[in-house]
Amino acid sequence: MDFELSEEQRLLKDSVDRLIAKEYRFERRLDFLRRSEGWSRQTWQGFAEMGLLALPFAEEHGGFGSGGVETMLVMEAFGRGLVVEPYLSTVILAGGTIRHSGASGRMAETVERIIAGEHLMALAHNEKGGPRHSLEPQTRAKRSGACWTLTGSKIAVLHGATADELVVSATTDTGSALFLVPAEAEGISVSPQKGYDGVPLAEVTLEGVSVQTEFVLCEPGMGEKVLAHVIAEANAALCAEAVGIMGDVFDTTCEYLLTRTQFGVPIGSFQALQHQAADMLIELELSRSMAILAALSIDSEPPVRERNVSAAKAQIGRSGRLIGQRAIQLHGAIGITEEYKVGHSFKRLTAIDAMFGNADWHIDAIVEAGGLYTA
Amino acid sequence: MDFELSEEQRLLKDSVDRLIAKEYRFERRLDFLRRSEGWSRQTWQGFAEMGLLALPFAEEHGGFGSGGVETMLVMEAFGRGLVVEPYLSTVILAGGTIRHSGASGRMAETVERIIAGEHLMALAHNEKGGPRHSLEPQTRAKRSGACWTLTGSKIAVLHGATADELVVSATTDTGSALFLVPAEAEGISVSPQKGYDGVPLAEVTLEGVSVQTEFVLCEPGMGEKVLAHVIAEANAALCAEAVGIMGDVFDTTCEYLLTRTQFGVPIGSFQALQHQAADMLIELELSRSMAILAALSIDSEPPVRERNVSAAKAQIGRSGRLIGQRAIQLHGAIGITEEYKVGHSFKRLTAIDAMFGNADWHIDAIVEAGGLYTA
Amino acid sequence: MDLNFSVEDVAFREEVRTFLASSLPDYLCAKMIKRLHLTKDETVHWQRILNARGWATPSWPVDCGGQSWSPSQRYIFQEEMALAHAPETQPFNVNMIGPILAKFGTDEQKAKFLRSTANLDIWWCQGFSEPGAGSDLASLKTSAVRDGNHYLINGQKIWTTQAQNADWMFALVRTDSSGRKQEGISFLLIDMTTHGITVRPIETIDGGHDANEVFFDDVRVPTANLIGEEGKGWTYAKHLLGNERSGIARIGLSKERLKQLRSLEHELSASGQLDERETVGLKRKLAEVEVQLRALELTQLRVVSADAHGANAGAAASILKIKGTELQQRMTELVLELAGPEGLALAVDDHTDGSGGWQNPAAQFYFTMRKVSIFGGSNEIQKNIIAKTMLGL
Amino acid sequence: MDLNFSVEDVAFREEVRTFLASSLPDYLCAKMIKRLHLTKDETVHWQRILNARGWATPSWPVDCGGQSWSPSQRYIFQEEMALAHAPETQPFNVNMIGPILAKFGTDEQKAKFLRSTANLDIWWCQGFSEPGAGSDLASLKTSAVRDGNHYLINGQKIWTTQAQNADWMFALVRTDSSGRKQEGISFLLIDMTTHGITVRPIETIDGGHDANEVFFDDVRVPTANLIGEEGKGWTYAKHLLGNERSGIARIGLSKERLKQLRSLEHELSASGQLDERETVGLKRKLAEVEVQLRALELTQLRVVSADAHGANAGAAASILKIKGTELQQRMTELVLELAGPEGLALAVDDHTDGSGGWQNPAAQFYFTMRKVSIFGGSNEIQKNIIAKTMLGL
Repeated sequence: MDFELSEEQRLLKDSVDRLIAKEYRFERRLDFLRRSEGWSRQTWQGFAEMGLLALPFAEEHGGFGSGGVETMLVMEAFGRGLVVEPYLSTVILAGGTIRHSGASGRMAETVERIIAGEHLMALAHNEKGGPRHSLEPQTRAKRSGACWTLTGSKIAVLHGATADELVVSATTDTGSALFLVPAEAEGISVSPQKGYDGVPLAEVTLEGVSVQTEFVLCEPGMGEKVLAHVIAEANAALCAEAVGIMGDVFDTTCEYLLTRTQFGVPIGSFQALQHQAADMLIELELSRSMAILAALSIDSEPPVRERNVSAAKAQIGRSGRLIGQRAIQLHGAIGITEEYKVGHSFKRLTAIDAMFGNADWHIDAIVEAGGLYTA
Repeated sequence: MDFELSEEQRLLKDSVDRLIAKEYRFERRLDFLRRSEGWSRQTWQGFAEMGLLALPFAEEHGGFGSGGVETMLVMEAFGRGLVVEPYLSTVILAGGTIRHSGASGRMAETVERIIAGEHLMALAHNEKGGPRHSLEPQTRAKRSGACWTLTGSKIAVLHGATADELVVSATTDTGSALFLVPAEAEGISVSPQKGYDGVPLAEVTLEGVSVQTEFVLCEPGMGEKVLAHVIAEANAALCAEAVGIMGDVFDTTCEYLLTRTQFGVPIGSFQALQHQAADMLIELELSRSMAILAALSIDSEPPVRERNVSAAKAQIGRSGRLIGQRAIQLHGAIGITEEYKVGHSFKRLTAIDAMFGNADWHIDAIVEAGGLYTA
Repeated sequence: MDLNFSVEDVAFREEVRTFLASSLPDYLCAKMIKRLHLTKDETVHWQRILNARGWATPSWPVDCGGQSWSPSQRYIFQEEMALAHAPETQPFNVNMIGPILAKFGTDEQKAKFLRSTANLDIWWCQGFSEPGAGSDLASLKTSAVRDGNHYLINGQKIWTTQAQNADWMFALVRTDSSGRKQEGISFLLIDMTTHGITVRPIETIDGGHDANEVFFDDVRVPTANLIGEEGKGWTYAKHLLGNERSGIARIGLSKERLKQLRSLEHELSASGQLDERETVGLKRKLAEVEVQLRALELTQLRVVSADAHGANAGAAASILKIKGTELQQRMTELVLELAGPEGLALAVDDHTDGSGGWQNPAAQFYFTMRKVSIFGGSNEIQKNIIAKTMLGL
Repeated sequence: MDLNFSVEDVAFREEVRTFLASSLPDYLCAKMIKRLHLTKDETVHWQRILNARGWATPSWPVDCGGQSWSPSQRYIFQEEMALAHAPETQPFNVNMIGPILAKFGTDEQKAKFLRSTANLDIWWCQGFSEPGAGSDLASLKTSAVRDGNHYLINGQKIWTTQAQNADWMFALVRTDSSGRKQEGISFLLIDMTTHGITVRPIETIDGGHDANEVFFDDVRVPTANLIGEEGKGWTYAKHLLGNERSGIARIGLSKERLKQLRSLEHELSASGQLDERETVGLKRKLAEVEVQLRALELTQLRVVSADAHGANAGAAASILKIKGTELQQRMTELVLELAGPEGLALAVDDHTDGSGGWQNPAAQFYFTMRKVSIFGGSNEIQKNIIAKTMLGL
């Protein structure tokens, strides 16, 4: 039982923390958001050069074969900086589907290009209308000869509009599968949207998109299993990101309490505000513990993995809301201005809760699983 | 739309408030609790003399034919004093079953004796094992000739051990009914218990208790309807009692905040405690509003009555817990001593939530009814 | 005690309802249902319709264009407005400067401003907050120095809502910095076209541009624009606080939003987007909100009734403000929860076009409503007020 | 990072488990499961069993009878004790005066007290709180006036847990009232059989008689019973606070109670006392508690791990205390909710007999647990400490 980082992990943490502190100051991020793509390809190259894009991929494909803790360290730093680049979509989500489908020859090349920062991907799995966060897509895939034909529509595809290639979930006659679809494929239309948290999204429509069998990433019947694993990893990553955000928000709030004066004293001298800040710290520490649990659980067997990740996501959803709302309230009007970072952090925390199941959804998942402590 | 009391109501309120302030000081109550019956027959006679026992009964039976507001005023005063006498059991619950069953000749006499303070009653309807707060008793009543035979057992019978007569709910072949059973009837056994709130309780076992048909208070098939109405009245009364308790607790806590000094100042000068007290006042006022709603709703048609009473009981359950817990916390150690009133108030608020459905149970009742605001 | 409204009140409600049904333009109603921002012209259009009926400024004194409504009539009017999705009247004109002019203005000021204020011929903004003076409003620094029959104004206001649309500002300025900080404050009317005024918009996290900074650089304001006496501005400003208790909890609005939540719940559970368990969970949350809203509504009505009987409600305004804003915020949380991942995307142009689903403005609405517990005296300040009322400390 | 315990730790856990399985008397285990109070004799009996194994005082220095356990071993020991329903050791002896004697006691004091304290041959109580000095402990007034080689004690202590059973009291007394209030406090050991001491029981709302008032009327205490230096008592007392971080959140106890809640949930839903909707509601509440407990458990383990690496955990003790007590209290709320109307009645003699159902002690347990957020530095005081740590104000 040990919560200390290894030497390599500490080095990774230090360098990514430094990178974010130096290259991702809030003013620069505001500038990124104003660009047409909404993020910075230069920063992305920086991530590639530092090796961040290679972390979770197998060494045989040019990656580092890192685990949940390394991803956690990166995502926490990204949270502090409110990074909007497509790390989650390309490396964790789409990259995860490749990793867990067992990357074969063709895929190895794709992974190499991801690692080099030359290939952007997105996972198209959310759909409208069905049960929330269902892993059984309404999008259909029909086989005819050496081809599959995909028809359906996807929403909330993170970084969908700048992706070179999409991973699309679809239901076949023998269960769900995952398909690789180039962004310029015939029959695909991608309409970009702006996420309220600054992260670009897209709606994707597939009208009889033809996919060669060699682009079947994950065979029919295996889609659900792979997707569940990838989403667990994404949730663990989001938990870490949320902890980074909460930590930053907490620090900023403490600083504000010490510098903002009203009635002739720093507002941090008001006990009611002190106690609100103390509540924030409690939530932050509990969340940090759960983000660690999630990071350490993503390679466990599904029941344990799902339960622990759900518990972490539930904790972080609740804590994120409390910390975000309290931070705004303690800041007063300045907290809700677009020029000030805390409001952006609040928005991202809100989005993190909304993605891949919010707190209540995960509480129900734990109920379904028969409880958290059930051995 | 008017929340003012009528002249008569104001007079009633003043006199019962005065009676409680004068005759029901906390030290006297502690003395009552130590007696074998756990309450004071002398006080009961005082209630009779003031006409409080006559309030809800029809004028033709010697009552005042008063409504929910009058009961509210009495119960709020009783709440302030933490009155342990059998008003709820005799006048509201058992008395209510008589009123709503349509009191005939024999009953008129019983009502007269209740009003005179000479006859104590209790409602035996709670049972073990079945669904919570079910109105379909497991206790069975079988008819043979001019007699009914009752078999079953009842729990949490308020003031059951000192009652001269019990109202017992039982299921017949044609639906549930209510029976009048003298406390000394053959086959009945009553085992007294102490409630944690100071209110005496009893478990009642009926083994083939024989009841003449003239003692059928409420015909088979009508029991549920009458019981539902009586329980709504009891819940409205408990809401009013809770408001009286919360008001008293709030006043006591404010006084304590002003008089208790620590670190050289009254603890009420600490902002964090001030804000906790402000939260208490908010809950108190919301609860008061809902107790009024309940009092004004008990003669409405069942769907409106049930919804409004459930809403009130839910509000009061939540507020009572918050106010009780906060009051203890703000008092510190003194709050949990048996010599100090606040702890007793806390216990009674806890018991009120537990009786006739707690806050969550009533929220579910509102859900079942399709919502509160549904016209 | 009687929860039913009087026959007169019921008739009044019917009158209001009839008027709104016939006079509220459909396009405004539609925009309100979609929670879209109204343009200045739209707000003006509606207020003039109300004003033509004499109902734009009912709380003003009758001789200034108000109505002699009872507290319960005022309550009914506000509730029916909200339930009909009618836009609110311009608050700075109607709830703030109007009553101030009526009570403290000179005859000249009344003649000059009252009618045009009611008719929204002039649009007012409020210049109270400053960068260093938020909750501690009295520490404001914008200075007004007497120079003949003018004041010379220098300084800065912040969070000035709708300053970009305003023709006039009513402002608190410092005319004396020698004594107690409350005592050197004066209440001034400032023509926004005066030379030396710069308005800079502040973008807020909901994507709106309602807030502004206003800079004063040697701005000359005639002394005739002073309200009441110099140095008494704090008293006049305080008069506004707790002035309007009958609408502070915004019950009508919350009821209308609750209706929307109920219909979303039906829609989502009927279409299978929420499974049975989620539906039960949601229904419970709605029931919790309903109970609290009903409790708040009745508390509001008790205050209305007490006002009608001439009683003073003490900490009531603060209680209504705190609980009212908490419920408003809670309901935006629930809408956002319902939106799920579909709510992640912003509408393309949310403030003018309503082509997206209800999900897209959900987040913005949630963000917007964070301010209700901050502005108008933060909920922490309200708790201080309650504590002071009950503990006297 | 690794959530798994080391091979050594796993072996240690097995050793503890085996010991407890064979050494914990069945009747004690049964009483603990039913949440019955232990008699003094029972507590003594169990502590002597532990002490014989060397495990009554593991956190003491090794040369004073302690164990050189790692933080994770201490954690494991506490957890296994709780999961096995073993009674806790007498806290005033083991966690309070023992470590004080070991660190600040003279050789004579150590020789006189340490062994008998560990073996519970003498029973200690703590005399800190006074009627006017609760959260503001340093304002205590009980005076100790030097008279030759004795102190003359006059004054009153309150909330003295288990004073009725105590042979000795360790007390804070005022030896000087001239300077800063913290500086005139001394730490004194008082024989409870000394002439002039009166113990008066305080009944608490859970029906218990654990708390007492203790009055001192010209009580003569040898100066040899002074711990450390006169006037330095405050420093020694503060040493106790935050001393024992590895058990403060009481994770093991809460886990064990959660298990009980789970089995009650199964029982009540299987028997139809909770309908399906209630069962789902209850399961959600339990899952919420589980998530929080897991988060707290991991936070506790992080502190243990940091201790093992020699780090300082700052506000950690306060965080663990606040959240730990909140969860303990929450679980008693849930048990009481489950008890329903059956929980209204007290057991006939709840502290000695376990013949009633689980419902009857539910309320008393709920009432008892209100004190955990008050005693040992109230949760408000803990938040002050956190704020001080992070804001430095």
